[in-house]
Amino acid sequence: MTGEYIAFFIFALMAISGAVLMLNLDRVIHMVLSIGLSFIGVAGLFVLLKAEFLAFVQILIYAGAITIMMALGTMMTSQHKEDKKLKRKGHTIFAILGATIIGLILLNGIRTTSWPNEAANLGEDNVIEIGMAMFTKHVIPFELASLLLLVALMGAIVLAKKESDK
Amino acid sequence: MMDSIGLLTLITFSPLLGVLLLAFVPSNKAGTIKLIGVLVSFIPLILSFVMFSSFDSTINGMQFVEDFDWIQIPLADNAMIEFKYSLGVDGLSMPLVVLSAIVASMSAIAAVNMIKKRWKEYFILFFLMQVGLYGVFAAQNLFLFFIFFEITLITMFFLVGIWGLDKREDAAFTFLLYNGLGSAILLISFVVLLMSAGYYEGANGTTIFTTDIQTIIFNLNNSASPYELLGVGVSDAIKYGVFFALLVAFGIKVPLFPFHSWILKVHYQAPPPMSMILSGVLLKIGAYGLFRMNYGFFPEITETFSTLLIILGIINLFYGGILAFVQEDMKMVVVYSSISHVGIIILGLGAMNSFGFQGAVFQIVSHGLLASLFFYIVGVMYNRVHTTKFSELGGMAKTMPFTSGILLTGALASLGLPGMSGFISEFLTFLGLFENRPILAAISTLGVVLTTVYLLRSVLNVTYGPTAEKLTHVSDARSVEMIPMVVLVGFVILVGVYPAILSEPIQATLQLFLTRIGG
Amino acid sequence: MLENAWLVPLFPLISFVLLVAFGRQLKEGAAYVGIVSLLSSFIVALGILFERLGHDAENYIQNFNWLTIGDKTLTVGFEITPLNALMLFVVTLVSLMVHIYSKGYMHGDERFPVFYTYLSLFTFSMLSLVISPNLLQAFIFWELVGAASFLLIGFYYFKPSARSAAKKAFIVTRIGDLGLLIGISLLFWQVGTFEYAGVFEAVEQGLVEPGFITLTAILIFIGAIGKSGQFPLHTWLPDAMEGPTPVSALIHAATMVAAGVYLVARTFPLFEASETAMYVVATVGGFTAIFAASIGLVQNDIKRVLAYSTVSQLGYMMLALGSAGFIAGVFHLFTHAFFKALLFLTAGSVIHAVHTQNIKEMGGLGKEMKITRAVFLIGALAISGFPGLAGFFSKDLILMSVYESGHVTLFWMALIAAVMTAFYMFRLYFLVFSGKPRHNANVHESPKNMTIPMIILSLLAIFAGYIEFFGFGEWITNNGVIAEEVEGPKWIMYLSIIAAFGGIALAWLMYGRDNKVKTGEPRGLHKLLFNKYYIDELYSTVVVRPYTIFGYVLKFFDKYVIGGLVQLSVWFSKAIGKIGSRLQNGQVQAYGLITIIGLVLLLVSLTAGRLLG
Amino acid sequence: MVPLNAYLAVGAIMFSIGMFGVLNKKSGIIVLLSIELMLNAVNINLIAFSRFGFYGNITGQIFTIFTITVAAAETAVGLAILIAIFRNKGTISITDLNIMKR
Repeated sequence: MTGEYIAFFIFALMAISGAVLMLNLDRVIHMVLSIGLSFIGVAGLFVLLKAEFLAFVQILIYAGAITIMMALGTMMTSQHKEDKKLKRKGHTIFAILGATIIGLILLNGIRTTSWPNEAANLGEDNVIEIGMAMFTKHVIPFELASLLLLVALMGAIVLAKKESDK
Repeated sequence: MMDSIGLLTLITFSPLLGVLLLAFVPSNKAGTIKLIGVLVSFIPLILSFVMFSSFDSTINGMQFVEDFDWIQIPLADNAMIEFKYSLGVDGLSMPLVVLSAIVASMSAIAAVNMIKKRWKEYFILFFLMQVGLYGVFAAQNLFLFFIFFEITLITMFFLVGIWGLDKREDAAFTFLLYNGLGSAILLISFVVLLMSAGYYEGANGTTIFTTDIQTIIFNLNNSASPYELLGVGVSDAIKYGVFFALLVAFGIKVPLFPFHSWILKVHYQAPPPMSMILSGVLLKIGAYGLFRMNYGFFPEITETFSTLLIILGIINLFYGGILAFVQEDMKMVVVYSSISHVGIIILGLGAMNSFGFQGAVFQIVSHGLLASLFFYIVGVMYNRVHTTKFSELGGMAKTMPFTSGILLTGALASLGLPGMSGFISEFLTFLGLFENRPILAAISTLGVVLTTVYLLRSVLNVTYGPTAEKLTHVSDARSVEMIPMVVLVGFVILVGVYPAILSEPIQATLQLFLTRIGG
Repeated sequence: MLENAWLVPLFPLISFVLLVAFGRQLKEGAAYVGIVSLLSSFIVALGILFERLGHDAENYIQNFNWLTIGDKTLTVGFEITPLNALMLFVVTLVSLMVHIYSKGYMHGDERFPVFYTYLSLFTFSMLSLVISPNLLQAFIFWELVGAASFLLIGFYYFKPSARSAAKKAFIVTRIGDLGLLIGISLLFWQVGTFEYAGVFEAVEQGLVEPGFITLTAILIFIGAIGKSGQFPLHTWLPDAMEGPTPVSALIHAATMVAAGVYLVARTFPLFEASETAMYVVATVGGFTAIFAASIGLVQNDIKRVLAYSTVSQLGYMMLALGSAGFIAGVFHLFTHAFFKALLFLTAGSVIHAVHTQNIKEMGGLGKEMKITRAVFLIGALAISGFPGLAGFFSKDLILMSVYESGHVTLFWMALIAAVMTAFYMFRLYFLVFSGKPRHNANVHESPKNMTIPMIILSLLAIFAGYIEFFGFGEWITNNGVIAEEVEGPKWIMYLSIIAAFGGIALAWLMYGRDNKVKTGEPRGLHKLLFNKYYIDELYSTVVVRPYTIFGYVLKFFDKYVIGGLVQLSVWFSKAIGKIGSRLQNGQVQAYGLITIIGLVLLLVSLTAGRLLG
Repeated sequence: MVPLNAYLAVGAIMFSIGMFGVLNKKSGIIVLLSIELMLNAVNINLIAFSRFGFYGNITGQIFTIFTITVAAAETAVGLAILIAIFRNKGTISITDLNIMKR
């Protein structure tokens, strides 16, 4: 089982390092690219968790669509470099402290809880399982989600549209 | 348990009918709005008279009880918190509901002439405040009490802050600051009471936490309860702590020295109809709370500290009386006289016998009527000459004989002239005090002289003497303006001549309070 | 008839209510409402008096429950004893006379109906006070007569002097009332009732400690001091002359001020049980008698002279009561009511004619005002103790009682006071009616509705004294008061006659003979007397000014100390608020950060035990 | 088999980093990205529990799909808002957006 560990280690490293890079890079476009790395790492983790379908979705939507969109957004708002002039020392320290402590609390919670060790059997082909569940049990949320997407689409268009007629 | 909606719910929520009606009236139709404002205010008045007439004065407990499940919060397997919608009145709260209804309806009439803008908002807030007023006295559950208490506070904040005089915002915030502090202390006390004494055993052995007043009284006054829930029993420390917390919370409302400075600003700046409500009823919530909670929950502690109460009462009586003497403004005199007069309520409560208690309730009612009468008359004056300073007033009896006559009558009633309500309350209070504490009583009777001195000085300054320039061309009160004066004076005289009308319904309840103190 | 005694105060009450409601419409017709109601009362009172005069007549008492507090019941009711019946008669009669007289005197006043309203209120209260069977009810109407008196003193509301006089009267009597209130409250808790009968019974059976009796008796006497204008609370009564003159006649001469004496007489068994209390009453009365008389010697205001005379005469009554002379005190109360009311009415008649109250601006009025002069002379002779007139008998009786009780000093004081009385009355008479006119008013006799009451009263001032020979003493004491008929040595009578004549002669020597009016500032003793021993000034410096200063100090305290504390707390909350508002910088991320920190703190505090443990 | 702990730990770390980004980054775009990061961390948890949880079943994955949907919608709208703001104010720096104060 060492192979799985190695794979996990690599993907986890990708995910976390992508995230860390995003925080520390200078140019906005680099940040966007680094988070793409993080998304791919997460997708790898999904594969390890036997959620292949979601891994594809992750790559398609996050690593593909969202990253590209962000990149485009960066260009449209001509954000090349992050503004470093403004120093907010206290704010940053507190943010670091807050985030760290939350992380530590979560980690501590994870460490001290005794989790079940068995893997659930989710079927050989979990696309079928997902499809079955999605269109029987969760059909209403599914429809609502499509509605949400439509609304978001329209909203985004309205918001981003140039107000030429005024 | 009653299943239908009872009289008290009707009284409490009938003002909402006014809100509903007003919602359909355009805000520029002042006449219609005022008409609705006055007429709807009379519904609770009529209903409260119905309640008064069907009140059974032989019962010492609650009447017109309504008890519905409302909010239940399950805690763990075996416990839950329960807030019930329970209303009821006994001999103590019934007169206060009636008093509130009288003062509120008179205040509505007063508002017709004294409120000059945004009538729709005014009356909507006014109706909401009435809900709070009636609810506070009828609530039999601390949680419900607190909600109604807060309703009066918030609506009053806006009513003072929008329709007051020049410095209204300042006054409104002062009001909110003090009373907010009081409410916070009150809330903490209530929570402590809930956690330490508010529980009973429900069906299936579940422990039910409740803020029901009767349950808390039962638990607090029955020795060593088997429960030590959440590690908090009813220790003496808690009892004393809550006692003093409640004393401070209600002391701010009453107001006791040194928490009195808010009413100086607020009463001065509030629109006259609201001053009527404030001094007539809202301050009485403090006295009512002291009686209902401090005496109800902690009879023994109260008895221990009765001397303290008497001294507080004397301080209020004298402090207000002396300060009223040196004021140069009629309105301030009335405000300080309020401080002075609530001292008598506290004295009556401190007397610890039925004369004292009766005196306290009489004083609550009497001062409620008289204080609102005074503020109303001062408002009528202010409406005409736009000042209340002595230096610019005088000789009002010439141009406004009716108003002056009523003012003089009110002053005489207030300084305890027999035949009017002030005498009964002062006499009973002092008589009660004389039973056990003759020396303190003798000291406190000096307050009567102080009252006489400042009231005569101020009232005669306004009404007698050469007619002031500003008053030479004013007209006397119109018939609409006369109604509140006549009605309030009428009740003052009624209570003064036939005090049994008030003493009989409250007798049994006060006896119950006394029995608790006696052991 | 006795069971209908409640009708007596009822008529004035009805009149009061009617006049409150319709006074404005009735205008001067209001007088008829008042007069008719008073006439009805008078007739009933007369009936009661005659019925009570019968030898087998019993005291009548009836009570109704008024208020039940705990296990105690307070009652109201009425009682008819000889004393009550007599007082009912006096009050209704004098009040009726004053009602009739006022119709002329007050004619043309724009507040004519209001005057009658107040008069009715006063009469109602006074009559109810008289028939009260218990101390509580007495106290209630005691206060009400005070209020009515206050209203009537301040009747000319536009005069600042009337305003302050009214205020003073109310406040000073209130101080006395305080004593009464404390007294009856203490008594109530000691004997458990307000009823006179119950109190006397308890006292008689020795249920009350002697010291306690003295205390309560003196406290009740303080009430009487306030009402009857005894020293040191006498200052209000002369000032009360600011009221219309008929009011002075009714309230501040004949009836209300006598209420103090009446109260002491009514609670006489209580006083009798304590030697100290009796001594206090006698001393205060005796001192007041001579003290007020001495001030009266030099005053220039006709009404004020009469006022000080009233104070002095009331002191006489107190002296009599304090010397165990119950009969003498009540007798003098009875006679004094007539001649003092008479004197005031004549004074009113004079003032009505010359429109001034200063006797130095009068003189020679006897020519035009024959009736007034005649009745004034009768009144003056009666009060001076001229043999054969009413005052002679009662004053004689008082002197005898005082002598019998053994207070020698008081006896001589009373005698000197008698000389003074005669002197100042005739000083008035000579300065007002004889000599040359020192005024330029067009004087004419008062109308009939003013002179007729004066004539009636003058007849009573002549003949009222003779009831002494018809078993008055025996009758008035049959309510259980133990006070024996006084039989003093004959020389006292001669002495009092000499005193009266001495005073009159002295007045004639100084004022009647050459009828000159001294001008210039008073000096020495005269100045002291003229300024009323500076009592008002003393009170002003000792009581009023310190109180005002204290008030301002307290105002300062309230504004700066209490207000300062409030400001401090406001500043404190503002400071906290500023810190808070610095966090509200509009930065979304700052808000988010605060939220997170809050969450962290919450989590840590909630899980601290688990994390550490 | 990699234990559940490990996945959860990765999720927790990513979540914390994302949170820090939200709180501290000045560019609106990066803040949006950080939010995505946090959502991803949550997704990891959901899927991990779907496999190893007390009652492991497919619902976790379904939930993730919905999360992704919402995230996508959010990104779209968020970007649109940022563009609108940029057009009006010429900047998308979060620190300049303090109209809440006024």
